[in-house]
Amino acid sequence: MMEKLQLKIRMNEEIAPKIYKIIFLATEIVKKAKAGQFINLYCNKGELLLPRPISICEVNKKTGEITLVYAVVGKGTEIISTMKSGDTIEAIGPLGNGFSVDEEVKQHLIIAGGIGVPPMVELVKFLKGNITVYLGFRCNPILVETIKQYGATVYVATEDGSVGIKGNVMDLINQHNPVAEMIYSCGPKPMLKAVAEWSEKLKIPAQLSLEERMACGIGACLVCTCKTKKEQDWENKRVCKDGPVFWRDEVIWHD
Amino acid sequence: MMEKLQLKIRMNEEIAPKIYKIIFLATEIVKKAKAGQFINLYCNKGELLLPRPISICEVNKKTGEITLVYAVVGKGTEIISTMKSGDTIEAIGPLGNGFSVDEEVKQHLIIAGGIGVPPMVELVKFLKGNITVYLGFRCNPILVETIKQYGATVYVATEDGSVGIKGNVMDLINQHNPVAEMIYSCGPKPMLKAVAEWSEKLKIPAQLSLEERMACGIGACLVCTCKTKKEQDWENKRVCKDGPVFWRDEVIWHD
Amino acid sequence: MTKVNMKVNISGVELKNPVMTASGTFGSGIEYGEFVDLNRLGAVVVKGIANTSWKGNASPRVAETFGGMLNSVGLQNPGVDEFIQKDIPFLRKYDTKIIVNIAGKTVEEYCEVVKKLATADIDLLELNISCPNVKEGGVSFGTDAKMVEYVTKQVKRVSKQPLIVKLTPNVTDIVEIAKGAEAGGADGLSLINTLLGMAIDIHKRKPVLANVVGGLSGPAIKPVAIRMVYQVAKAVGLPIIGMGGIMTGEDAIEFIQAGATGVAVGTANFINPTATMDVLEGIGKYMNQYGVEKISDIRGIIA
Amino acid sequence: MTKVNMKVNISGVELKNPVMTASGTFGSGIEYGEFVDLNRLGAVVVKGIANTSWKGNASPRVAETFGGMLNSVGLQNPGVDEFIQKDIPFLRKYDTKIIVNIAGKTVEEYCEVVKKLATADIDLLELNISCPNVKEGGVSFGTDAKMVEYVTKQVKRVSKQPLIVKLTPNVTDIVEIAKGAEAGGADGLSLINTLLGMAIDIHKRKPVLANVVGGLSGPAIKPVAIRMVYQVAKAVGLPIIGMGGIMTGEDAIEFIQAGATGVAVGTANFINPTATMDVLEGIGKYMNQYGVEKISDIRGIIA
Ligand SMILES: Cc1cc2nc3c(=O)[nH]c(=O)nc-3n(C[C@H](O)[C@H](O)[C@H](O)COP(=O)(O)OP(=O)(O)OC[C@H]3O[C@@H](n4cnc5c(N)ncnc54)[C@H](O)[C@@H]3O)c2cc1C
Ligand SMILES: Cc1cc2nc3c(=O)[nH]c(=O)nc-3n(C[C@H](O)[C@H](O)[C@H](O)COP(=O)(O)OP(=O)(O)OC[C@H]3O[C@@H](n4cnc5c(N)ncnc54)[C@H](O)[C@@H]3O)c2cc1C
Ligand SMILES: Cc1cc2nc3c(=O)[nH]c(=O)nc-3n(C[C@H](O)[C@H](O)[C@H](O)COP(=O)(O)O)c2cc1C
Ligand SMILES: Cc1cc2nc3c(=O)[nH]c(=O)nc-3n(C[C@H](O)[C@H](O)[C@H](O)COP(=O)(O)O)c2cc1C
Ligand code: FES
Ligand code: FES
Repeated sequence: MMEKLQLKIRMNEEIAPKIYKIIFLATEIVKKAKAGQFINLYCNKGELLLPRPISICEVNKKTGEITLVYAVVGKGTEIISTMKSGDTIEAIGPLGNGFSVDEEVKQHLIIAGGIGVPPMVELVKFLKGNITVYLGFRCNPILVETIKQYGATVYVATEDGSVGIKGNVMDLINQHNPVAEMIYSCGPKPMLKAVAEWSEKLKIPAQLSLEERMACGIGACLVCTCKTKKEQDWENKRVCKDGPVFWRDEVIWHD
Repeated sequence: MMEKLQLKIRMNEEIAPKIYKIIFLATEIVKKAKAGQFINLYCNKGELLLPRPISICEVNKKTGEITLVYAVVGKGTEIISTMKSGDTIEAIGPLGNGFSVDEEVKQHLIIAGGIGVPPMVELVKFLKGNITVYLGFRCNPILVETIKQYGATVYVATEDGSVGIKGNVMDLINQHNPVAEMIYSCGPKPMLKAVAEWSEKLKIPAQLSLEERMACGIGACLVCTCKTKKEQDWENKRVCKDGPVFWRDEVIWHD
Repeated sequence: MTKVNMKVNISGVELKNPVMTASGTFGSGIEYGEFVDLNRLGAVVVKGIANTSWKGNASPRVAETFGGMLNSVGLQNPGVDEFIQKDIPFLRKYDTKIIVNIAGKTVEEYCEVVKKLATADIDLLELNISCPNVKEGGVSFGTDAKMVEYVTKQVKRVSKQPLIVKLTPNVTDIVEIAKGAEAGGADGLSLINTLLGMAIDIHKRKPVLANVVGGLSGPAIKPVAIRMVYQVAKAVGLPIIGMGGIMTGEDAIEFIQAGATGVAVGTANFINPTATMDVLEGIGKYMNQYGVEKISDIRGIIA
Repeated sequence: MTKVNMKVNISGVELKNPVMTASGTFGSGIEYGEFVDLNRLGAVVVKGIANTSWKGNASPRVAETFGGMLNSVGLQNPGVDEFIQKDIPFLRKYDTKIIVNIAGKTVEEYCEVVKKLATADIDLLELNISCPNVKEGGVSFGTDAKMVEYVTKQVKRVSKQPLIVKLTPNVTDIVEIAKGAEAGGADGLSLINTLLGMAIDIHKRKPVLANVVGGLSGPAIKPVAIRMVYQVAKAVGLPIIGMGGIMTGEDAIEFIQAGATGVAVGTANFINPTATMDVLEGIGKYMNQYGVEKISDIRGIIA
């Protein structure tokens, strides 16, 4: 059984313009959480009904704490950003499937952009072997040091060229021509699509974490679908329950 | 011009079961406020749109503070009751007409019941001469000492007989057979109706403070009406703007 | 903030900006004049006016609901004569357009009000066809396209100012109703009026409203209003005044992108007495942010 | 809390309590089974099922609105065969009634589903007549009383379980529609389905929903739902399942006092995964507080 949890906030701080890091005590979630899964945060503001899905950035099995990193983009995240250490936030989770980690794979390539970077932190912790990470940002990079700290080699691209190369993750890829046995990616749709095309050409298996507007977050309402292949045909799968992580081969791109 | 004010709460305390006293700094309101007027408090909770009208209990011209006393009866007052000293509450006011005070009158009779008692505190301060006050409550009397302190003679009735006589304000009246040149009354409708009948029989002029569900609170929307006499006919007057205080002779009782 | 051009033209009348007040929520402007500078409004739409004074319904006339409210004022008004005498001179002191909302229980009553307003110093007429048609068993005029066409045509024949017809959303097909108004000669449309709703006090075991049912307004109904404005704008060529739950400039922009020429602020006034000004400023902010030079550049931009 | 009798009878089927799930918001129960004990529900109403699998609409399919949400799922479902094979055995493990919501684009499609369900182990059928009728240009079956009577009659002829007809609120006169269903032989009515609405992303200048319009649900629509349940309960003798914005036991009591026999919880599940249980407990609390012995003592108590 699962329940709606009341989580005590330990920290909620702006780590870059409009980007917040929130830490709360969530032993029930920490026990089960996997990289690539997400949790539903409730805004607790009358007129905003739906929960906000936010990826798990880091779990700390020892302290029972969980870290999320979120961008303030609208009313819900705005409200969450005003919550203070000591306040309680309602949540359910962990939700979704998460990344699958294959112990045999030794050469990992992570490609993430913007607010798609946070889930990669927890992932890096669980990968064994060589980990190369390409991160793209509009301007202010986040979590670069954290990811390096877990032993990955990190390259950064920014659109304004303020940090790393000027450009996006595809420019990094074209520059480095990386080799890899497995790709993990999360970020804006155009980036994921480019990663999918590139990895397909190179025949490297890729796991892509998708985003879609949600209601229930647990697979019951069918509002969060993504087109996927099915034999000769296609079907709509649920991003919240069958995803958010999909194999590149499954996904049919549309807009 | 008036504006929506952001008022700093100085105190918000439970003074009797489910009855709160709130004090805030409101120099703009204090300057203009009169006994019997009310202010509109906004709950600042998304789905609760309408302001809550609450009578002015006391104004302090020196400190610029205003005191209200309110009962927690629903969602809005519930939320207001959770606000703390230092928090800000939105409000407009003062609204409505208030009691008219005639300097010639020397024998005043105040009859109030339950949550109709608070506006009488500020009134007592402005009356000159003899002031007799009858207060009725279900069980826990409020503001009795405060009113006494301003020089009025106060009698209390409680339905459970725990304080004062067992009964209601009409029982007090029947017991005391008071004389008066002017009556001021506020409380539940059945009480106001009884006061109206009694005062009419004795031909004592009476000012009755009515309550009605409101939206704008300033006279624009016409949802808060009360039936009043008009020559051979009747008309609907606005409790918020033409009232809340009406002369007994104006009011047509209905339910 | 650079100055943006907010002028809009509604049925031949130029408004300095698209922001108006929704009928019945702003009295005749006097009360809210304490909070806002009426000169800054595109237009003041006054409360519904009938041929004679109406007493309206019994109290309580209001119920708060989740994100909205119900009202059952029942079109209380002092009658057109008193309105002409008292309210027009007050409003004319301000540099804003005057739109008079018209109530009636029969086609004849509507026409009588309009005739009396023919020589009055007002800019536009807004015909409220949500009123119950007493000759047809109390069913609202606005629920039948043929009836809408008929009443519009009759009123149009006696009206001197351009005629906007205000539609009720309590219909199966709003487009058909809008076309009825167009066929009747309407110069513009207002939508939406309130949705019919009800609330029960479960403790007292009776309806909250003395009138049992009432009109639902406020942000709760905005999605229905946007949908109807969008559908009607696609199907009918008339200028539209959009309303229903507008609280902010962003809400107003949503209506404009759906196809509205003007926007009216109703229930939001009760929640925030300067709502009209906030909406006006919010529109300006959006136009500045996106470099929108004139409102018509984004009007009905949704495919 | 003393134990209260919450049993209700819907069209001949006895439910242990009036609380059910609203179709489409609870899948077939598996997912929410992680949060609530399905044995405690009066009934599970499953998502709409068609004769073959439907893919539904493009994403995004959801938009949050003030106090509500829009959805445009478009009745994605695996088809009746897979439903019978997978979902019924799962649900039958629980001590709760199974109500199957039926979708179709033609009368024949509706009938095909119902025929296939004839031998299935389910308790009640709920016919969703808000679906677009492809033979009539895509207008919803539920907007014309004659069509409602016809489709109800046809489905009734082939149905083995009692038939509840679920009405759309997007109509001028809900009573007339309800009477159509009654004339067609419906054993009960569900109301309301979602209100047609729309939301625009003013920054992207396009509708939030890929499908442009969608169905509005949640507490925002409760006053419309209460009004319709009240009107229909007064005019028609059939048992009613009331829904639209139920979040708490008090909301459910409001529907029951308006005349509903059962109540369904939809959007509230998304806001609070144990909403059904909270509603159930809230009803019990009210009954205890006021000494209501059985639900029928307060059903339709509003004059
Ligand atoms: C599986 C998943 C994981 C995510 N992880 C993160 C993360 O780690 N950090 C982060 O900053 N953001 C993440 N997002 C995006 C995040 O959910 C949205 O930014 C957030 O919901 C916006 O809420 P709002 O109220 O501020 O915005 P509004 O625009 O006011 O929200 C309105 C509605 O749209 C939905 N919505 C708006 N933007 C998005 C979006 N991009 N994706 C999904 N729903 C959206 C909201 O949930 C809400 O229902 C994730 C989304 C998904 C689906
Ligand atoms: C002129 C005036 C002066 C008042 N002065 C006081 C006072 O000094 N102290 C005090 O405790 N109460 C006073 N009241 C009553 C007070 O306004 C209500 O108790 C309060 O609005 C209830 O809000 P709620 O959200 O807790 O209740 P809910 O029942 O949840 O409110 C729902 C809606 O109904 C309205 N409402 C509910 N009860 C009343 C009521 N009795 N009168 C008017 N509207 C109501 C609310 O404003 C709101 O719009 C006064 C009312 C008026 C009209
Ligand atoms: C208290 C009140 C009174 C109203 N009176 C009228 C009226 O007299 N004539 C009319 O056409 N509409 C009337 N309306 C409807 C509004 O003008 C508007 O169409 C509706 O409330 C939707 O807008 P909103 O959500 O911004 O309030 C009234 C609405 C309210 C809330
Ligand atoms: C995501 C979603 C999917 C729905 N799918 C169906 C459906 O398949 N069949 C149906 O009859 N109603 C469907 N509905 C309507 C609900 O059953 C219900 O009538 C409506 O949402 C009002 O109730 P609520 O406000 O409690 O959600 C759906 C509603 C939502 C929100
Ligand atoms: S959000 Fe409900 S199924 Fe994915
Ligand atoms: S509350 Fe609007 S006129 Fe009194």
